[in-house]
Amino acid sequence: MGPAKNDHNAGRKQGPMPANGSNGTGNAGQFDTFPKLLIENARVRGSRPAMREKGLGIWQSWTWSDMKDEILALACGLKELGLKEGDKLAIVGDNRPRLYWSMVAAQTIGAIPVPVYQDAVAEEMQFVLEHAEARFAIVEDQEQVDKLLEVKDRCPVLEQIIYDDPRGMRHYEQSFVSDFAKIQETGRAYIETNPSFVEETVAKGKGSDIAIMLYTSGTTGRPKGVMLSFDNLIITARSTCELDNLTDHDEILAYLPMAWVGDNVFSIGQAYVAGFCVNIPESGATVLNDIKEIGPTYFFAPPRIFENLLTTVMIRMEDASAFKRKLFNMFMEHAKRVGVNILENRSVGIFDRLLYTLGDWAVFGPLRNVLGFSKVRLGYTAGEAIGPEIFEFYRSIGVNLKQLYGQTEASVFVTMQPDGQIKPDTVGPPAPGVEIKIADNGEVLYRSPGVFVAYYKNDEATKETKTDDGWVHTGDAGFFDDAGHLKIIDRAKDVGKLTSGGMFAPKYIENKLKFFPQIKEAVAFGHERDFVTAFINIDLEAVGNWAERNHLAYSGYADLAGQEKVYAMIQECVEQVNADLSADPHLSDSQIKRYLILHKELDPDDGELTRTRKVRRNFVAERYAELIEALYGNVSEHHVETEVTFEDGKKGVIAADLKIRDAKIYPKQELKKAG
Amino acid sequence: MLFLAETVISGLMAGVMYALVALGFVLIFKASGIFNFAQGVMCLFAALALFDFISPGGFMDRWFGFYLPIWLGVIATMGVMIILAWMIERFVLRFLVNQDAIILFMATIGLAYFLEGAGDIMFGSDVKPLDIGIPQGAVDFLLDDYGLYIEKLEIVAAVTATVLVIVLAIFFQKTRVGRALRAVADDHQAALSVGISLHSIWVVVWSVAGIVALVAGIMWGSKSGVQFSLSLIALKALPVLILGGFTSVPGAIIGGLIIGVGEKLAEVYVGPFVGGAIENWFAYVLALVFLVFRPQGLFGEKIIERV
Amino acid sequence: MFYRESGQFKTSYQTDQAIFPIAQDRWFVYAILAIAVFVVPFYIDDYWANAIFLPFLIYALAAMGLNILTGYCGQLSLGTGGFMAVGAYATYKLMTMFPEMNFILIILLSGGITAMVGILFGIPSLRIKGFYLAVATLAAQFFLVWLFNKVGWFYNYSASGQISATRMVMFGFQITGPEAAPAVKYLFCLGFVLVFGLIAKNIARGRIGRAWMAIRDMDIAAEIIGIKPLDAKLGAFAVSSFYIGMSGSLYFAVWLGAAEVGEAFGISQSFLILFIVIIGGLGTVLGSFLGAAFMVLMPILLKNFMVDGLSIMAVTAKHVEIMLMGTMIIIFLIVEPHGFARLWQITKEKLRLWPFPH
Amino acid sequence: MAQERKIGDVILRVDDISLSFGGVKALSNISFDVKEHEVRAIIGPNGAGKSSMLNVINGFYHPQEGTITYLGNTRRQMKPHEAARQGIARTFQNIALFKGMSTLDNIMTGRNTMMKKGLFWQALNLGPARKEEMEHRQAVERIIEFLEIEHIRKTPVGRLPYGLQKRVELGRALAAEPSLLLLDEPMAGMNIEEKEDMCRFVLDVNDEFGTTIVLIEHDMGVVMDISDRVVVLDYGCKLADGTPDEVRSNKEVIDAYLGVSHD
Repeated sequence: MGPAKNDHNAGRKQGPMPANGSNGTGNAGQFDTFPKLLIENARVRGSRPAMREKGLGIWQSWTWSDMKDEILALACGLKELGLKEGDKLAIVGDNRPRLYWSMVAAQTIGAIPVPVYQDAVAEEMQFVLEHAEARFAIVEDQEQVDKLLEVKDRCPVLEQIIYDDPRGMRHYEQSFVSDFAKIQETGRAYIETNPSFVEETVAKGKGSDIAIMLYTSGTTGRPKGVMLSFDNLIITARSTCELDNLTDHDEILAYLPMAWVGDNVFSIGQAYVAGFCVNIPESGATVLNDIKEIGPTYFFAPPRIFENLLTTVMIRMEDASAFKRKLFNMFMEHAKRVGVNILENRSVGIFDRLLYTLGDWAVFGPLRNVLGFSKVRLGYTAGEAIGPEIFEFYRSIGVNLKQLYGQTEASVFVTMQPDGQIKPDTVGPPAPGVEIKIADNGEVLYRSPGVFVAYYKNDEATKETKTDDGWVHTGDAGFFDDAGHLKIIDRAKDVGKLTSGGMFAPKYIENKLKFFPQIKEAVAFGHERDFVTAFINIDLEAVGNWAERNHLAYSGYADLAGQEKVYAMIQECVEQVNADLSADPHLSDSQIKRYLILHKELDPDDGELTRTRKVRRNFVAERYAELIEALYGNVSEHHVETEVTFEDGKKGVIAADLKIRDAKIYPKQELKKAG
Repeated sequence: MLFLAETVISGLMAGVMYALVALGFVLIFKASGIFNFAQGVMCLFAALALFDFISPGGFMDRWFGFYLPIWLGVIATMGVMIILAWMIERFVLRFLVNQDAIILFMATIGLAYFLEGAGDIMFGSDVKPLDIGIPQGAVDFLLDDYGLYIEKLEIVAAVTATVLVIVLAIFFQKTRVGRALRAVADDHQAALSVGISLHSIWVVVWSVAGIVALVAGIMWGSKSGVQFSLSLIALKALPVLILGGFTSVPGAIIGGLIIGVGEKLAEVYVGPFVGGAIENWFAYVLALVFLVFRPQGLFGEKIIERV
Repeated sequence: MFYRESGQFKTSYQTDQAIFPIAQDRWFVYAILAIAVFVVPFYIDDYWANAIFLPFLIYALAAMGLNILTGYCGQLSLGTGGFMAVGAYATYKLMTMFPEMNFILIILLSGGITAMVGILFGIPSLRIKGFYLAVATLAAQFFLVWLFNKVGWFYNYSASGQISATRMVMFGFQITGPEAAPAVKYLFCLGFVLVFGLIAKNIARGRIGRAWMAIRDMDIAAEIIGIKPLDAKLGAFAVSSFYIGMSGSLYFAVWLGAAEVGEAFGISQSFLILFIVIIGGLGTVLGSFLGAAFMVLMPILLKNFMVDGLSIMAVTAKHVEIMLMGTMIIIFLIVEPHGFARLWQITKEKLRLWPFPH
Repeated sequence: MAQERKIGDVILRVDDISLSFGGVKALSNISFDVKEHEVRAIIGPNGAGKSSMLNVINGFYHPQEGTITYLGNTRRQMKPHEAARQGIARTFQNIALFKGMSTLDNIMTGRNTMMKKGLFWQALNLGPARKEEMEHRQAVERIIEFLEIEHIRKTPVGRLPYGLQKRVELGRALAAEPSLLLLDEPMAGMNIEEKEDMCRFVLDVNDEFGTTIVLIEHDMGVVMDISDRVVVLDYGCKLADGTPDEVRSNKEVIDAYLGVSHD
């Protein structure tokens, strides 16, 4: 892959851009920190909204100049309270304007914000606070204050706790617990008496300073503190804003955790660079409604959310009248045929275009409206593979959904799909300024201006991840397709080899299976085996609905999973996956030869899934070793008894005779098209 | 003095007529909480039907070439009123169970329109003299001996009303259906739970009201002919209701008498000073003044409000 | 289906509490207003004005008045005809006593006078409720009609007992009298209805409207949270009568030109307005318009259908019409007891959720 | 006025209150006091006259004998709306919400007494009236947030489940910013979770706004947990008065009430 030279900025104008419809504030050299961008935004577009939050029934709004005042007041207040350059400020809570302000306020006086996942239990929080040596913490509410008070004794560095929401805080008499508003008051007073302070302190900041520390929840071991500089964030934000043409008229919804790098890059990085407005929902429970109200133009969500939304759409349509359902199905069918082409401005017959317009009026438009996607100009998804059907669904109804691939260590963007180059099964070409290479073992490496400075207090890990000449190991295996798009197939360490020498990427296969709504979980085996086999969990809701509609009686999951008709349905899915795999020269060896439908749902309570519902592959392999043997033997049925934990914590045993099926294997397609 | 007595007596007699109409209201309101505005039109409708059954040149005569004797005509009209009650329940009330009182009230106004239009179409809108053999003219011996002019018709009406009230009282107190009716009035749920169908209760009560309307219709029809204005006597019955209370049978009777007498006295003694024709509104004002002092009416129970 | 609400967020209570918070609704209303103001006047003729538009507007105004009392404050009134008569006679007296007086002022004063009368007849509402009150309001109906019939001063002792509107001119346009252009009459009434429609909505959604609704929904609780029943109820009678008085004034002066009290303001008028309110939807301003449209158009359509379509004799047709009216009302109450406004609301909800069913 | 009062001052005193309906005695010679910022419970078996007592305090019933001293003014009776204007708000045993109105409008009615702008400004919805409306809306929104009922803001209350209706009713009472809040069985008919929520709200109200609370409650656990002092009524007479512990150990109370409720 041709390393993209970082020459995007060469032709840029100097100085601030016009306020309306502009993307970007100033040039990189001049505005190289967020506090500088903040002041510049307040100057250029002071009366445009910078942030909104649903509160007290309406969208409370702050313009850029309001936000500047708030942030600077807080910065000075923190300074007065004793926060110094280089100190760490922990930030704990749901998305709240004041917590976002806290980040930039800390940066203003040279301190480093450390956002922490708000749902972390006290012990996890203690580790991060201790490791980061946070002296101050700004938290959302009483709940978080209590959590911090619980661990405070074990975090000797932690001196001050500041809370945003005063409810229930009346009786906290500790001198080190203070109200956010009070801190701002002292800050305002300080600005009165030291009017030049702000200018001086902001001017002191430079692009190479550490802007933020984000703790990655690494799958193994303790979390690592990723240090990102202003340059990392701002250069990345600037080039991506330019690529997608983000302007100060865009609107986003900030609802993903503040401690996640993506939220930081979208809601602070790109928002400050492009000058657009960040909207914050009333609460986690109201996000769907709030999306609808705000109608964001730029929207990010993990595939899971898109998938859930689609499921709700389908379920709600089930209840619609026959006429509406017919209309819906007819137009959706049509959208499937031509929708994506229309979205991508490819040539489409006049009649098809007309029919699509009609569909847009009757179905797609209203659908986008009720989902809150009417105004989405730019939608991104990332984090996992998204089902091609789901992806195509949104694109066909006119939502410009795209994929990107990113990491905390890269300030998010490694690859991203530019308009007009969208494929459901790749994550796109390298993002602007990013170079990518594939190691011999298939691992993807990249180098970019966004690459992190180092892990905090963890040189060893830094060395392991980042080479001396700046290449970062992603830990993911992938390859480039003919069009130069990166295709991620699995964690590099999970990719195995079949005895035939072919590549075995379990996650890739499992994902392909899981894209079928009938399949909830799948676990594939094949490393150092002759062929690939799989465990499958059906989706009780989807298959249950289907069973009810087809008058299929069943008594529970195990019963339903063992039914012949269900097997027949799953057989089709598996063979479809095989057909897909056969088309890919890298992966055609790993078609699924035998599979079984598990008699129980994989469950975090039994340790089979992580709490975030990821399969713990090794644990499953151990626990069901006898089943794996059966898959590689030549029996067609196997009796199994499994101990399970019920919801109330009691234990029990489930026994079943599992059927094992063979699936059709498709002939390998030769590499004809390549080259 | 004699004139006063005559006025009072004629007022009492008119009051009896009001009471008859008010009775129909009370029956329905008591059993179903429906303020039946169509009661007046029902009187008209019943009278029209009766006329057509028994008169030469009436509906029966024109279509079938014969007409019924009076007693058969009355029975046939009763049948018509029962069928009407059944139809009202079947096609109107059944669909309006549990609706707000005002909706039911509006529905009865709709019903009044319907009956009025239907009556006109079927029976024609000209004034029809109804004669079922009730003696007309003054009661001779009173006129001769005391110089009192009292219509025989009014005596008959008074007697009829008395009998009707007694019959109704017995019906409500002694019969199973009557007790059921009272149960419904007190508590729909309770009535349903003892196995009485609300539908049949409503049919019964509307039938009874229909028959009461027939009686009232006969009286008014004999007095002043069957004509559209008959339906307006319903409006006369309303102040009676305020006075007597919407749910009290004796209240309807006594209220009717008070209104009848009051109205006549006012017309005779006050009317000339203010231009006359005060009958139309005097009853209302009387009732209104009364209400301000006793909001629950003559026989209503004192309301203790709870929260 | 037509709604694209996504992105219509509210950043202030003012926009959140707007009468039409959804942009599509606003456009729809603007479109209707534009047609009403800029298109209708150019095509309207005497028939359309007198048979459809004037009755529609005037009844809508009266219905708003009754809706305030019955729909918002829960006080059932059957005296609307009588209050309209007060408005009409007040106008007549003002017109003839002060020929130079501004016509708009006359109408407003007539409303004011009706409001006073309304308060007077509203006093029983402090003691009695429900149908007792309804019957009590009939006293107003009968008394007022009798009064205007009997006391010669009210109709200037004219031989016929009728009142007839004098010629009124505003801004150079003649508004009353047979020579007045239909478009002018129409626009004059439209102006009143729009202004007072807006005012009704404003009152209804503010403190006073809430006090009324509180009294309507549970008067005891309303008093316990500090609402004075006297103020609320008599206030509702006053405002309601003000509207009804103005409509009576327009009814007599602009639409009919001349009126005889028993005929024009009888009890059937009271019922007609009540029907409009109920069929339109209790407690909604919109319902007053929808109900008025329905009650004005239905007889015309029925009549046209029967006389022209089925060639039924006009007399019989009148009876059939009455019967059908009754039937339609019953059917309507059965199908949608909450009136057109609710029907409208349900349709709107469906369209907002489209393509989903709920 | 509120600033002058101190925690522990007597805010309300009832002396020798007797009330009867047509010869039936509902209350006889009841006296007790309520102090600033306390949670005062009235308990007793059904028909003990608890609700009647509240009705007397807020002027809905007029006692035949005795006086009520509220904020230093002694009187026998007053109109309910006067009581409301003097800062007495209440909720009802059987929910008395305005069914045809939304949650927001219901709570807004609680502020009616504080809104001053007349018909004229309201009709025009301009200037002062609009400003006033917005200010009160904001105050009401704070209550909505406080009671965590944001999601039902615009729902007609008739459609809400029972527990939420109770909460809205509390909101309506709070909207008046009362100095004395009377709660008539605020937790009746609730499940445990709803009860816990309601307890939390009652205590929060007492704590955050410093509101004095008089409540009637059947659930003894709740009463003992949240109240500072308890009055026990039985057949219209006062049986005991004191802290929860004192009341709990009172022999008469055990016989009359606690014993009964435990069978």
